[in-house]
Amino acid sequence: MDSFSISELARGIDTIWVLLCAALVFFMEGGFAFLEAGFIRAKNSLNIVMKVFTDCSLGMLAYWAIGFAIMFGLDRAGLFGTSGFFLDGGMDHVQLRIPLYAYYIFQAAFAMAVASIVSGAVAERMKFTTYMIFTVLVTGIIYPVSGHWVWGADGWLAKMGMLDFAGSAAVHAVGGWCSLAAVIVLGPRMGKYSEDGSINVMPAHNMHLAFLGTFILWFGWFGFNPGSSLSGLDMNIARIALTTNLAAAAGGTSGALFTMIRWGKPDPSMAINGALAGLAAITAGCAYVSPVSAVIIGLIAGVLVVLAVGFFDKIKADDPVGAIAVHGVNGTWGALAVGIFAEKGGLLYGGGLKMLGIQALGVFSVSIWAFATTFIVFVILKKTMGVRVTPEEEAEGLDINEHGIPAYTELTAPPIYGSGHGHDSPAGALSHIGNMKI
Amino acid sequence: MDSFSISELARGIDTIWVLLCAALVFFMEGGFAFLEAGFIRAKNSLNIVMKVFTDCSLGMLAYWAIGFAIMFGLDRAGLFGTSGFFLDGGMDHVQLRIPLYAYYIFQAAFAMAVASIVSGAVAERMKFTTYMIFTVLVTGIIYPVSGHWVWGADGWLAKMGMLDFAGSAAVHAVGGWCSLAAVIVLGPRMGKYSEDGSINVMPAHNMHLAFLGTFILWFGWFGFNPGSSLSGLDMNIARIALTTNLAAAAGGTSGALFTMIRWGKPDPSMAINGALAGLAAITAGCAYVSPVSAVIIGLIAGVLVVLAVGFFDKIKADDPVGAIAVHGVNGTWGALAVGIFAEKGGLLYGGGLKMLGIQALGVFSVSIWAFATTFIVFVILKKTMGVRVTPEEEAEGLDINEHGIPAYTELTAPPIYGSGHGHDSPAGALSHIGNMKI
Amino acid sequence: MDSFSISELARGIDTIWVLLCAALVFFMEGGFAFLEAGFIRAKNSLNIVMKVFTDCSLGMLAYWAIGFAIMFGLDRAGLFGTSGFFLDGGMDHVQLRIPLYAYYIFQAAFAMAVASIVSGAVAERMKFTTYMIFTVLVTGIIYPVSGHWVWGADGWLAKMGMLDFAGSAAVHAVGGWCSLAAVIVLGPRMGKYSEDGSINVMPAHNMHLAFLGTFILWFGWFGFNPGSSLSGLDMNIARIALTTNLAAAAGGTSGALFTMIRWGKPDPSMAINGALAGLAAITAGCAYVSPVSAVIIGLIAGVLVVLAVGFFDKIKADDPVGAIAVHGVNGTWGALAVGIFAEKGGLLYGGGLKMLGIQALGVFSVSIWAFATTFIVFVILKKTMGVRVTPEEEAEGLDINEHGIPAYTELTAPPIYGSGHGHDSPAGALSHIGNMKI
Amino acid sequence: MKKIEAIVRPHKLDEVKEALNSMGVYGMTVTQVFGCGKQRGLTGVYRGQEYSINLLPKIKVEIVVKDGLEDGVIKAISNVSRTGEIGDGKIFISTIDDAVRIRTGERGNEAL
Amino acid sequence: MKKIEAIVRPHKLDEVKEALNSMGVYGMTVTQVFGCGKQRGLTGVYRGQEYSINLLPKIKVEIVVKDGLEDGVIKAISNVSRTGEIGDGKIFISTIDDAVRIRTGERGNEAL
Amino acid sequence: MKKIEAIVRPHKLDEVKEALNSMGVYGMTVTQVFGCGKQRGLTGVYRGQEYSINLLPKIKVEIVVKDGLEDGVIKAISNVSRTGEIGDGKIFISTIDDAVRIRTGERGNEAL
Ligand SMILES: Nc1ncnc2c1ncn2[C@@H]1O[C@H](COP(=O)(O)OP(=O)(O)O)[C@@H](O)[C@H]1O
Ligand SMILES: Nc1ncnc2c1ncn2[C@@H]1O[C@H](COP(=O)(O)OP(=O)(O)O)[C@@H](O)[C@H]1O
Ligand SMILES: Nc1ncnc2c1ncn2[C@@H]1O[C@H](COP(=O)(O)OP(=O)(O)O)[C@@H](O)[C@H]1O
Repeated sequence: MDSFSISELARGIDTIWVLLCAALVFFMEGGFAFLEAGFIRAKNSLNIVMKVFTDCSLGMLAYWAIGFAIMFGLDRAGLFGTSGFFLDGGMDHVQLRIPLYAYYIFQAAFAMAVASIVSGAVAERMKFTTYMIFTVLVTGIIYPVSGHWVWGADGWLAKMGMLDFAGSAAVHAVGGWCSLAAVIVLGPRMGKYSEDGSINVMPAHNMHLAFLGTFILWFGWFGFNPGSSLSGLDMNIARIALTTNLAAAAGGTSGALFTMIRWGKPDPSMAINGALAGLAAITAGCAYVSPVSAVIIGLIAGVLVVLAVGFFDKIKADDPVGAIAVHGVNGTWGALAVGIFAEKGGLLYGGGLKMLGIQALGVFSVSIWAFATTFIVFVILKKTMGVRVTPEEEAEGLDINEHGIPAYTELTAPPIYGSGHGHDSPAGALSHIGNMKI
Repeated sequence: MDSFSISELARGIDTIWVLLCAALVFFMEGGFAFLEAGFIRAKNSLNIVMKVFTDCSLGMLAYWAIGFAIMFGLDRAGLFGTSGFFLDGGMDHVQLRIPLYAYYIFQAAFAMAVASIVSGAVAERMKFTTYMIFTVLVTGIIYPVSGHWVWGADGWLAKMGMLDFAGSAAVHAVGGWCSLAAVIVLGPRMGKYSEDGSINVMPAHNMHLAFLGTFILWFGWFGFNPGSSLSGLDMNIARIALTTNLAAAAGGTSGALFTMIRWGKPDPSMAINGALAGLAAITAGCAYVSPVSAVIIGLIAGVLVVLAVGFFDKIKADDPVGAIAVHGVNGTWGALAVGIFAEKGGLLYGGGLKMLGIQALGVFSVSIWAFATTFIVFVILKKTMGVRVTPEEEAEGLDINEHGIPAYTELTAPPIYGSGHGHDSPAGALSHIGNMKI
Repeated sequence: MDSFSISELARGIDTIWVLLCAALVFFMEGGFAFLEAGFIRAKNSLNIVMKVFTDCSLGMLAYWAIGFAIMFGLDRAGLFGTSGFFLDGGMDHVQLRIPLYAYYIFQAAFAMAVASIVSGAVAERMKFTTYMIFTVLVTGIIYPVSGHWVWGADGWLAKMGMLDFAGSAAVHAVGGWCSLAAVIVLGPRMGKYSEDGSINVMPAHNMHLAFLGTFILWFGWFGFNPGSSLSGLDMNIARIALTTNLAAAAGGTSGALFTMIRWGKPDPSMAINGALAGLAAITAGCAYVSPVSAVIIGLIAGVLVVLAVGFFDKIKADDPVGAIAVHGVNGTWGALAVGIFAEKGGLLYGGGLKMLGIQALGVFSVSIWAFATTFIVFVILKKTMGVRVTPEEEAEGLDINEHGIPAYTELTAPPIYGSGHGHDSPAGALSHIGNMKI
Repeated sequence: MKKIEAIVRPHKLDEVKEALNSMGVYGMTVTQVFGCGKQRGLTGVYRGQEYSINLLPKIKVEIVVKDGLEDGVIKAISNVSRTGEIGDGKIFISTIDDAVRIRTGERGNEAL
Repeated sequence: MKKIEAIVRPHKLDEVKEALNSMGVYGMTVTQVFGCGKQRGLTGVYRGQEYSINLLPKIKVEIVVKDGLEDGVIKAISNVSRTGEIGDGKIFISTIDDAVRIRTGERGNEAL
Repeated sequence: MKKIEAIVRPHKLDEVKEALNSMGVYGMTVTQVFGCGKQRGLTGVYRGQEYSINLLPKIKVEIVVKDGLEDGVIKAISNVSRTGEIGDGKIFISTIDDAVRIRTGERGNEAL
């Protein structure tokens, strides 16, 4: 048998750790796909899975060709990387114990995640071909540039000391605020808001799919956060795994309880969003905060997400899956929370406002970048190839029109839900349910 | 690059092993959710997923706040732990190579599993709010106390030498016998048993969901049993993985074949239960028995589970998913099987009856504890907040009543199954199927 | 705490790596099950999941009893192994750093995969009991024999220097060409081909199930290929993970784009098949080719699979899930691609035709073996117990006839698709869709 | 011949079927429908928005019988379907001109 | 009494319902159906094979009203369901002999 | 006008449709229903308990034609749907008072 040096063993430990975590983060794409598909109407649900699948396929190629280089290549003015296109050399400045290829695979899964966050927000109306272009741009350029600021060698935010361990800002806030810009340019789904201003409910067509996506995402976060250590020898990974899970549990709990207190019943879709909000929020601070702080961050995230869903609905930013509320709002909250709860330098630990200020500047900067570039890209795409399917296609469903086949060909899908004008139902109607027999 | 000591490397290996196994065991919650949802009727299937989700969120918090301390804290009289609440110190007596936080995450997934076993048995009729209370109690107190006996530092069964490697007794028997108590207090689902004593079939509404749950559970068991070594340097993990898989395969095979011989067709729901029964049964002995013994244990489990499902139906303990048969009966069988098949000390290896006696005492004790405490808790909950939804809510479905939305809003669910009074179908009816054209 | 030697640490690293990869490869069985179930009609979809489940249970036992011994046991004339039945000794000649049991578990998952590939091709018409016999034969004998040639100690192809890292030939081509033989003996599904020679469409009943299977398979491939290193200390695992993912991404991309160019819409079922084709094709060369080569191999695979699906439909080899096109054609392509792209010895790297010749001989030999033995076995089974359900059972569905219960008991499944005689639809019909309102 | 179309609560289907069988009526066709009438539906909250499920699931049972049998059938269905709460359903009776048993080609009352 | 059976596009259901409610008609029964007529279906391509979806999803709304009300109902449904494109649907009118309200046993017009 | 309601085996739908098309009848409405009649259902075993699937899936095809065409339609449907085994189905014929084509407002035979 061969004999190994200590550093070879260390390298092996770190490499298998990162590769297995990369597998978990990759699997999150399935999570996004089914979460989003479950939350929307059946007639568009195949289209969204195809979009997420495009993130995995075309998006992975774009990140390989250019995104990774822009994010981690040799720095230009703290703003973007310039070397390492097609993984073809130019990465010697990256000092890693693990092979570069392993680093790429792990990072690629993050880039896809950003695209997949947006896919949910634009569901049920965005053209597939335009989405392909956008996926290339977001994984190839938009995410990598701001990612460089935070995580790149000599990125300007990195140099200022911004802490964003696994990407509440770099991944989630970016994905969430890209989503908001996209949704504004696209406009709401037909029939979502009535002329009288009332909001119509378009219920999740299959909550089991949505929960499947949620369990996969939570499972994948075991790779997302702990894997970002890039080392299995960093014993902080145990804390990271712990804070990640506690924040998720706390967010799921507060999301369920808050809806129960407010509307009488725990809303499963909000319990889901709450747990994911907790996860998005803890992603920056998982390596720096205590378990108790993680629980607090998660509890707040679970309430924030419910309020934010309501807020974005009110301003008619139609986001069928809550991507803006989960990733935008809670990615931002998570980045700020580091400035409050970090055991080294956080406000509550006597660090004053300095770190909080840097965190705020950081998350603000990447969010503006994400929002602005996506807005411009969407406006250009709208003027050129168009971003939205025709009203006829939207009425019939994107699946049959864009892919020639619906998601379910044998299971029928009748419209049992009325348009649900919330306003004309007497407030007390809920109390009658107990008496009804169907 | 840093340089590491041998013990740091060993620690790293063990930690990534335990964290990745914890991820697998966590993912089993998705397995429970979909197995159970698939096995029951559509109208209650979202409610059960929400209950499992509550195990993951609220249950994880309860185990963090109190459960872990009661289970692994400083011992009081061999009966329960007393230190380490909120993971805040008090665990110095636990001698581990891995960080305490990693140990917690791994153990927390076991606590959730116990609660999720019960959620299946009480499906389709238990009130959600009451279930929340129960989840806190089972993850916070009931499971940790008996868990302390078996696995705690100085637990009384641990000191007697009881062997329960990954918890056939501590997890599965406890979950299964909690379920029986819960089911007895709750009573059967409306319409399950006719007044004339006949048993009505309520078929699984979605077998694909049930199989999805099964594949996830089996996958997760790669973490459940091998991960319980708590060390990737313990080469016994290879044997553990092997015996675990062989027992599952054997249980799945005998469950399918036994139903095929007995009723003419291999019943997929029993093949599922058979594999899970094999897994529950090998969980105690996976580290101690030979591959051939694992196959025998699994083959027996696959038959036992079929008989047990019939038995509990006969005594009108209505368990829609077979939780009592899988976890209660086969967790018990697995704990006893160690006394028979253990290579060191088992009856068949010349160890006489001593070990078998200890195993029997152990599994008997934890089962009584689980049954009795759950029974008392359920009776108190019944007298106070109520354990069961109203008959109207049960008829309409728990999903719409307890969460305001059904699992499927577009896919229709007509009642194509008659009430299926087994007794008025001529025995020979099966033979006509071949001639029928639909 | 214990102290460890360097070699114990190395052993630990390799063992946890292989066990966790084995878990991933095992989980691929769920992937096969749902991919196949989603691609076929609802009425037969439970039957196919049961068949895959049988691969996991009965198939795993058969590989344990005889398959592993025939594959890796002491060599007889380069043709098959002769020792190690029931994992009971006789494997001392296998020089591994990991425990033998870990090696078995990893390999067993490959054997099941071969059976599960075939299960898809024979879907919707093959008798369950006959399938049980076939599973035992394929996991116990057919796959192990040709596997021995390629991977066994002193297998004749191994000795010639054939390179098939993780089994494009040994697993995928074997599974694919077994499928072709099986399909030829079985004949097409009733109604698939009209008397006038036209091909009728039988659309996937649930594309979400199919995508779920796909995400699980892709996820599992993180274990399939990198895990085949059998060592976490082999730093080539990073390249293997990279080439594997790039080929999958490229195959998914070209499958989608090619159908979009050819028929106007990206076909999700072909995007799926494209990604899987890329994976099957890179499996031989993942350890030997550059990232750019992996992308090229994948891009070709994604086109090849679309052409191959059309070809096999034309010759009336009815394969409902595209198993022959994905695994047979692209497994073969992948084995040949090593001879072209391998950095050491490949045609493009100045190696001339020698390696390509060996690769061709290798994949040709195992394919002939797979095809011929399966053909003979199927003919014998047809003459004895029968391979096909009765026409009545086929019309009603295999689920209700072979298992007594359908996959969905509450979700209705009406036949909204006409028989789809492609020929009588005017070619321009597609252009009308934009005007239609449903 | 008369066609009786009864719209009843889904969970009453079994009882309706048994009541008909016990009076010797076996032929029937069942459809899943959604209905509203006096029963106005229920209100849920999803993601903070109230919505109304105003079409409730019902079962339609169609039975064609020879003239004169309709009153017995109506009574049998009514008896088992009545709960006294709004939403119990309706029965509509209409005239059928002819019937055909496909298997044999029989027509009229012979075909029922 | 008259039965009005309207076969309309699925996404028109809400408007039909509201139009009926606003003229005081609340009782109706809705069924998911598939239809073809002048509208011949659409063609897709799946795995390289063309196929036609020749039965398109439609919604059938059945309303029983007392004699004389049918024309108002027909007009209301027609108005909101018309797009002018092929596939707008059909309305069929037939005679109902009697109706029963299961809850109370009322018959005839009282039962509607 | 006459309404022909044919209840047939699900896998006969395509043939029924083609038979009607080939005689120039294109308009029809299809519903998934469950039926029982002479054909009493089948028995399965699930988790050790026998149960009967006594409502079997059927397809209901409704065609409204002008008076006089009904016999041709009945014959066409009967021919392709007959297997000779119990469960082949039934056809019911009734009278329709009027029809409306929503798109144009045409009524009566013009609307078909
Ligand atoms: N006029 C009608 N036309 C067609 N269907 C009706 C009509 N009135 C009621 N229905 C059907 O009968 C069901 C029960 O009616 P409902 O008014 O709730 O019952 P009840 O009269 O007992 O209060 C409705 O859900 C609907 O399907
Ligand atoms: N003769 C008929 N019998 C029964 N249903 C019909 C008939 N003609 C049309 N339909 C139903 O009406 C729907 C709309 O018919 P179609 O001919 O497409 O509309 P239009 O007449 O406005 O062009 C069809 O999908 C079908 O369900
Ligand atoms: N009297 C009836 N009223 C309504 N539907 C009926 C009646 N008799 C039969 N049917 C329908 O016709 C289908 C076929 O009837 P069945 O008696 O099985 O056929 P057959 O008369 O050829 O033996 C049934 O499943 C049911 O849907």
